[in-house]
Amino acid sequence: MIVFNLLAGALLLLTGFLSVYLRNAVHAALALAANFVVMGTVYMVLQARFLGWVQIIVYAGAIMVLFVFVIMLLYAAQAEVGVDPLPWMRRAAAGVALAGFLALAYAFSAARSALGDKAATALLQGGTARVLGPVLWDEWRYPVMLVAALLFVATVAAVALLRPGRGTA
Amino acid sequence: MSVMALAKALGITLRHFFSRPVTVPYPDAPVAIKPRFHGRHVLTRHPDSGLEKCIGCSLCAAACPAYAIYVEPAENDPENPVSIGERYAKVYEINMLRCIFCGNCEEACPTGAIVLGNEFELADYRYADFVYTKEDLLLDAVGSRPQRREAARTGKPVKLGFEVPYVRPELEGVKYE
Amino acid sequence: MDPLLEYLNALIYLGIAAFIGVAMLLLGALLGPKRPGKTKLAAYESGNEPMGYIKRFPAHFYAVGLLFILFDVEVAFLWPYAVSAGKLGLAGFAAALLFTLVLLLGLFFEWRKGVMKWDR
Amino acid sequence: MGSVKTYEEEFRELERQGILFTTLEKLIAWGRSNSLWPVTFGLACCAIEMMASTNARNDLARFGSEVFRASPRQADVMIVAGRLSKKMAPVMRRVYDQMPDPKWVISMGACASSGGMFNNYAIVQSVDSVVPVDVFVPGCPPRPEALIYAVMQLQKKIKGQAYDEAGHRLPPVEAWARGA
Amino acid sequence: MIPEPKELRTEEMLLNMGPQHPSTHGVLRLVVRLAGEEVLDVVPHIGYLHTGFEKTMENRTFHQNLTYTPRMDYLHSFAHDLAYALSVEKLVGAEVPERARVIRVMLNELSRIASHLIFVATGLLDLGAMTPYFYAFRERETILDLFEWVTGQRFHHNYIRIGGLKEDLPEEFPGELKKFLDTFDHRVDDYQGLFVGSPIFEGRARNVGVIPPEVAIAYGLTGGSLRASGVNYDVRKAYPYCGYETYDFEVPLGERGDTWDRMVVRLEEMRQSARIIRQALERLEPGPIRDPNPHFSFPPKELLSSSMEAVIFHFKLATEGFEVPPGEAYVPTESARGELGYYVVADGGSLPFRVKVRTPSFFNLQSLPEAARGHFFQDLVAILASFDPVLGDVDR
Amino acid sequence: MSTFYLLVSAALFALGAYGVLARRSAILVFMSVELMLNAANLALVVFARGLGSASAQAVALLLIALAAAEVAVGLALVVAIYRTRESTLVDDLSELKG
Amino acid sequence: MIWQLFLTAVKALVLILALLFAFAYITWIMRRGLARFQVRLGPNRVGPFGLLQPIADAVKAIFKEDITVERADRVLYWLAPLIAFTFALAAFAAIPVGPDGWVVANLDMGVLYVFAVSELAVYGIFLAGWASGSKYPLMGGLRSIAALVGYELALGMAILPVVLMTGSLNLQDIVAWQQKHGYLILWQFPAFLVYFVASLAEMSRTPFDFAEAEQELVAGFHTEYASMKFVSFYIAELLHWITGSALMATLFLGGWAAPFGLPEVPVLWLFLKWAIFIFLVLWIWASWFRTRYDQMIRFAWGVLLPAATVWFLITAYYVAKGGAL
Amino acid sequence: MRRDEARAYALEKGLAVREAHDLLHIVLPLDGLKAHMAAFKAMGFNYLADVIGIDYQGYPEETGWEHPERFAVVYELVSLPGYADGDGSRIYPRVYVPEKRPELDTVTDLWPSANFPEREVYDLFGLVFRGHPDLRRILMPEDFEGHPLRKDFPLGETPTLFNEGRYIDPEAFRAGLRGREKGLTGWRGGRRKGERR
Ligand code: SF4
Ligand code: SF4
Ligand code: SF4
Repeated sequence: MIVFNLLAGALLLLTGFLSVYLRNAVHAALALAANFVVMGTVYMVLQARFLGWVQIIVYAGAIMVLFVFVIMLLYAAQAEVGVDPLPWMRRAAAGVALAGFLALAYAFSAARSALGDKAATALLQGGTARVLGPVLWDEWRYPVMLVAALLFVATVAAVALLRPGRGTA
Repeated sequence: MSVMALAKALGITLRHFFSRPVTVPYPDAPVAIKPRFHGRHVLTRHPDSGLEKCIGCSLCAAACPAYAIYVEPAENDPENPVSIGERYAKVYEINMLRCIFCGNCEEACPTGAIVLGNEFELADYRYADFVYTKEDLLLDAVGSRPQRREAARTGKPVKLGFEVPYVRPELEGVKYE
Repeated sequence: MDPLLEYLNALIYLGIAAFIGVAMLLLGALLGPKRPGKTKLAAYESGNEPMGYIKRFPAHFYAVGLLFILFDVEVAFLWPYAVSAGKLGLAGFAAALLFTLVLLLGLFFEWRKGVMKWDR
Repeated sequence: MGSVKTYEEEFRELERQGILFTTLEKLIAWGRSNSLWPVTFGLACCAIEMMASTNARNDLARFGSEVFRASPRQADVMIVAGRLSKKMAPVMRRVYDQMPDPKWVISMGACASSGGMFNNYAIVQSVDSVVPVDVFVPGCPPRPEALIYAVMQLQKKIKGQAYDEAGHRLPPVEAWARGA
Repeated sequence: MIPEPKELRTEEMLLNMGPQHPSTHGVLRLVVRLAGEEVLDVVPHIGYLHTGFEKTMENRTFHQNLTYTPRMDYLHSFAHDLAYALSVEKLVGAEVPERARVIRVMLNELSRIASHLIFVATGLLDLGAMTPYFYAFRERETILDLFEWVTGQRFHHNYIRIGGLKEDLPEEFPGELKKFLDTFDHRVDDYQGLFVGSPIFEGRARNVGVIPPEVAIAYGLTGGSLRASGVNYDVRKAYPYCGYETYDFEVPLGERGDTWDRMVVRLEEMRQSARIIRQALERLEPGPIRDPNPHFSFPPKELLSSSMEAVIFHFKLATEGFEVPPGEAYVPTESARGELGYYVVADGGSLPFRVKVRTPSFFNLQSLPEAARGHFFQDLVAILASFDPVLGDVDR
Repeated sequence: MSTFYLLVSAALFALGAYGVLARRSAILVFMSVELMLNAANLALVVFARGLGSASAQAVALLLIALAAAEVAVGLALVVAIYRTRESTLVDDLSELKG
Repeated sequence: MIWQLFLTAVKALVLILALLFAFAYITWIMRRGLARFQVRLGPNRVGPFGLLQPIADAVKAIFKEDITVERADRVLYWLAPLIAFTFALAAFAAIPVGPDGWVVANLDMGVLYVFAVSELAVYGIFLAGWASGSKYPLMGGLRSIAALVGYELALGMAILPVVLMTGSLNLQDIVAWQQKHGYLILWQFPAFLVYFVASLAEMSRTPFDFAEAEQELVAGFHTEYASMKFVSFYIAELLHWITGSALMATLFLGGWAAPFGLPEVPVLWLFLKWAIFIFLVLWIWASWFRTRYDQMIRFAWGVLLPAATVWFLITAYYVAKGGAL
Repeated sequence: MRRDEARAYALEKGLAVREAHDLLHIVLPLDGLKAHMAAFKAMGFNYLADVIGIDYQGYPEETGWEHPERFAVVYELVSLPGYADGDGSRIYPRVYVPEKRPELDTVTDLWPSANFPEREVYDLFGLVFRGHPDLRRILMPEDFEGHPLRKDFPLGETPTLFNEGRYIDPEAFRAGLRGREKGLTGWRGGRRKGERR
């Protein structure tokens, strides 16, 4: 378990780093996809198995495929677009990121006392679909409806933005 | 309606699935070639005297659109004639790679000496090995050069990939064992 | 037994599969002859010199691709419903019905908008 | 190419020592000879007979060669079927170059092998001057069985059982012998 | 590197399709301008099979040239033999006996069927169906067997002679042919069942590559492709030769001029050809098969041992060939691809002064850009196949 | 274990933030945003585990849905802008305003 | 624990080898089978009935030169076949071939696993197309995405009713359910139809094999691949067929469960049912045409998806009413 | 019949007309080519079946066919039967092109189908069609020199090889056959030594 956790954590960080570091957009996107897959497995380990699968299916499977796809459409053979801006910008960004990290780490460590490692995992029963089903479709019924509405709006928006049928371009 | 068409296509293929394959297992079973097939040339002999029919007149060479035939005539020794005419072909060579098996030579030959035979298994490795000389063409030579070469090496008889279920008068005397 | 163990099994399986894959590729790469050449390594284009690079590749279906994400999420929401539909009863069904109908509406809308029409 | 000895080098060495065709070599030769995937390189009339050799009647597939690969990358043998014009010759050379080694060439038909009846300004007189040819097939067009025979001849050659008229054993891959 | 926005402005790409490509039917090279998968333009580049026929034929005798003609259109090879022979016969004024004419029609139609079979085979293969290829080739193989009976060659026949035919039909032939015809109709039904009506085929072929009749004529389209556009032009009806006017057959026409029509028209033509062959079989009366004029016909072999005159003619024909009076002649004929004709210029010698072949594929190819523009790349292949080009016919 | 993943989550979030700031191409910025969202989700899942609350997981699921909608619209936006501007660089986008 | 893992590893190895073996012989079956549809013989000269043909092919491929084209994106060019190969093998891990224990990973959400894997597998093809740096492969790769966009939703929507009926995402449970209540193909015929059609697309078999349409794209996404890399793709391609068929047998034909009360034999029944689908796909392959990719997407979204959704709602109503068995 | 119409038109314009072997040849002047062709088109010859280049160099004089210039371009015009009011007439207008200035007007604007054949004539004979939209070599490689169908372009034959260095040089061989000089066969007409049975 420990081994897995360390490995997964390292992989997450590595792929995350690669995804913001690599200059080739397709490579970066792939790193991100790998990140998502690993994240999915981590979810599974963290008693959220269904969520893990959704993470893999939706994020790695659908969203990232589409990302890669759009990148390829836009840059085709020359995906070297992830060029970094001026060095000071980069340095500033790194600074901001570091500050954010420290702040978050502090916040999390504060919240940690509320959790405890051996917390109520039994309640979750691994977070399978069967567990989530009633929660989602009973307790959270209205938010789910909202999501449906949101997805619909997104559909409309995406279609409106793309204005399909406007020729090939 | 249109789904029916798809189903019909499935039906047709299925029917064929259960019909017998039409494949001829060629190297195992001989090919039945037709009497007029244009295969490797044969220089025939006169059936009675055993003399060569070719009189070295070069008409075949002249008629050949690919200029694949080379004939060099020589006078027959009257005592011991090679051919039935006054002259005979001292050199008779066909460049099999050039030849297009059109049959013009056969048509042009006044004596019926050159006949397009049945051998089609002529594939070989070297360009130079494709100039068939008189020995390769005269009717006692069976098979193609590579076939006879292999037969000589292995000691087995030449295995021809075709069968001749009919009589070809112009090829009289040619034996396919 | 912890069901997670089965996940470990799957992982092991994947690991072995990947290992075999790597082994196969390496085998192929190492054992074959090596005679690279400029033309051999050039892109294949029906026997011609490749002409130019591809700059941008318009594909007509990216609109559909984007919608694909949305519907994929929809399906993701339906899995939990599907396993517990019996438990949820008709009330749950009503929710699912509404959920699905909204999305079917979306589908209908985009169809009307001609997302699927790329012919001239 | 580094310290890893490629098969080809090994092969050459073995050939030099005259102990070619150990068990492994035999296995390789067997595999190669029985899985000759042709690249589609139909040029003219002969191509039709090449197609006919894959058809139901003759079925080149029986020899494991029916997988006509359109991409030269996945093919082992190029059947040059038809007349090669001078305009086409560079294209053909390119396709040949793009095939991975080991590769073989069958020159099918009179035109490909020698120019045949088209002895003129437009046609390359023998494909052999463009790429090393392993097997020539005379005929115009060679009937499908003749092509099948040629494939069998090629198999013999790959297995190292081929001799020319002068009695020399021929190298299994012409291109290696010629350094093309 | 940041790609310059200006550089990116273009979304088009040029793609070489061919000369070595599985579905260009030989060595056609199409430079396709694509936006994604949409074909903006197609430029055919031909000449990859240029064989120098016309020049070479100027250096062979009229007789030897009969071996060159079939090699242009290697699918419907008999049509080329015939067209060439017709032109030369016009120049030398040969009288072709009736039996020879019937046999010519018969074999010509047989050859047409063989050609259309390949069309069906490869056309459907290009649409992704593998099986019709094998079925069609099976029938074609039977036809080639029939030709082997008659001519000894599978498709480069060298069977027509100026003034007639080389030799008579073998005795077995009519029976074999009848046997073939009897099964053939069912086979055509099979092909039809494999694609006509299939929704996938409809989707791929209907309204794809439409050529309206005006465009077709402006770009010189002939043959089945033209008839698919609804123009009723068949040389066999319009300028009958070899007695086609006496045969009872229909010219199938299309309505829209799309890929679908072009495919189906040819399928129907096969049936009509079979019909013609049946009629020809019935007319097969014994008789001479060659104009006995010794000026251009080889004397029968039997005569050689008895008649000195025959020997002299024979020698002259074999070496020098026969002389053709000066003049220029052209006889249009209908090959499987369209109007085919040989414009033969003779200068009085035994070699033609100039032979110009009006090959249908060469002209048909010009309509390809018109038909393919705006369609998907995937359809381009189908459209090209539906024109049934033969590259030997295009490049000569 | 929770702590570890919380730290990882924080780090990923920071990486995402870096990416958002440092990348110029709109698509890559977008990807970095996704990374941040995921980092947040990871934290949520850790908390859900700690609290034993399936509801938290439900929230995470809803978040994923939100993210998907966002990506769909966002990518559509990028593509649409690309069409008119023929560029995906953020700097060029800012020109739009001015 | 260790013993467990070892057992898994052995099982996994056996399964993978079996799959590779199946691949080898599926090429043979494919060639012979197609040949029979086309009234010819197919490979029959290498070994008895041509049974050694796949081995000859393998030997040849291994000793063939491996090419890395110049314009390729080297990393991805190597990664792509690996991804394709691994994910093609992956799906089978969750398919039970017999009762308990006869499965490498009896995942509680096996259906999702299969679903995820089938999505991820596209990466391999797609990247191969892109990494080759050449036009034909790129087009092939993009078409694979087009296919994904088309079939994946229909696939998901068609499994949902199955899950509704059985109330489980576990494939073993689904089989057990069918053992008890009869095959799902009887209960869920519309879902089966949609699933079958979508599967054809997933396996990129005939009506939807445009991603590697030889007539248009030379060899599609793997035009630039030679030697074992090409073989990896080839394996992946055919494994999709193998796995897809096995999955259909499991989901709709009762998997390893013996029909008609015949004795249980672990692998046998699944194999036989699997063979039915293999044949079916082959048959369609031999009979139909290739669609255009836009037509396929339109068909999937316009016909398959709505149909599956409606059927899902019907089933859901039935189950919600308490009709579940 | 449009053919008669065309004949009448030609006679009226004073163009040379010749009918032989069923073909109606009309000789057009090089300058007025376009105008005459347009007139034919207006007459209803809606279909251009072919553009034929001929190099008359070496054409024997005594044949009665005069060819004022070295090159000729023959057009084959058809009033296509089966379309509109086509009646199937065919005419063969031709124009002679001098060797020194091998240029003539294109007819691609009248009949788009002239595109390929004109390119072919350009390629093989070197006649330049003024106003052609895309006059490039079509059959020969772009970098090919010369125009192969001109009579002075050699056929480029290579000898056929036989054993021991024997060969047939087609050119000489042919010459020998035609009896103009002694070739390989030595046959110069007349009777040969015959066969004896
Ligand atoms: S068959 Fe034809 S090509 Fe061959 S030698 Fe005879 S005449 Fe020449
Ligand atoms: S084969 Fe016949 S034509 Fe040729 S030289 Fe001999 S006799 Fe004369
Ligand atoms: S050898 Fe004959 S059949 Fe083959 S391409 Fe040449 S002319 Fe055609």
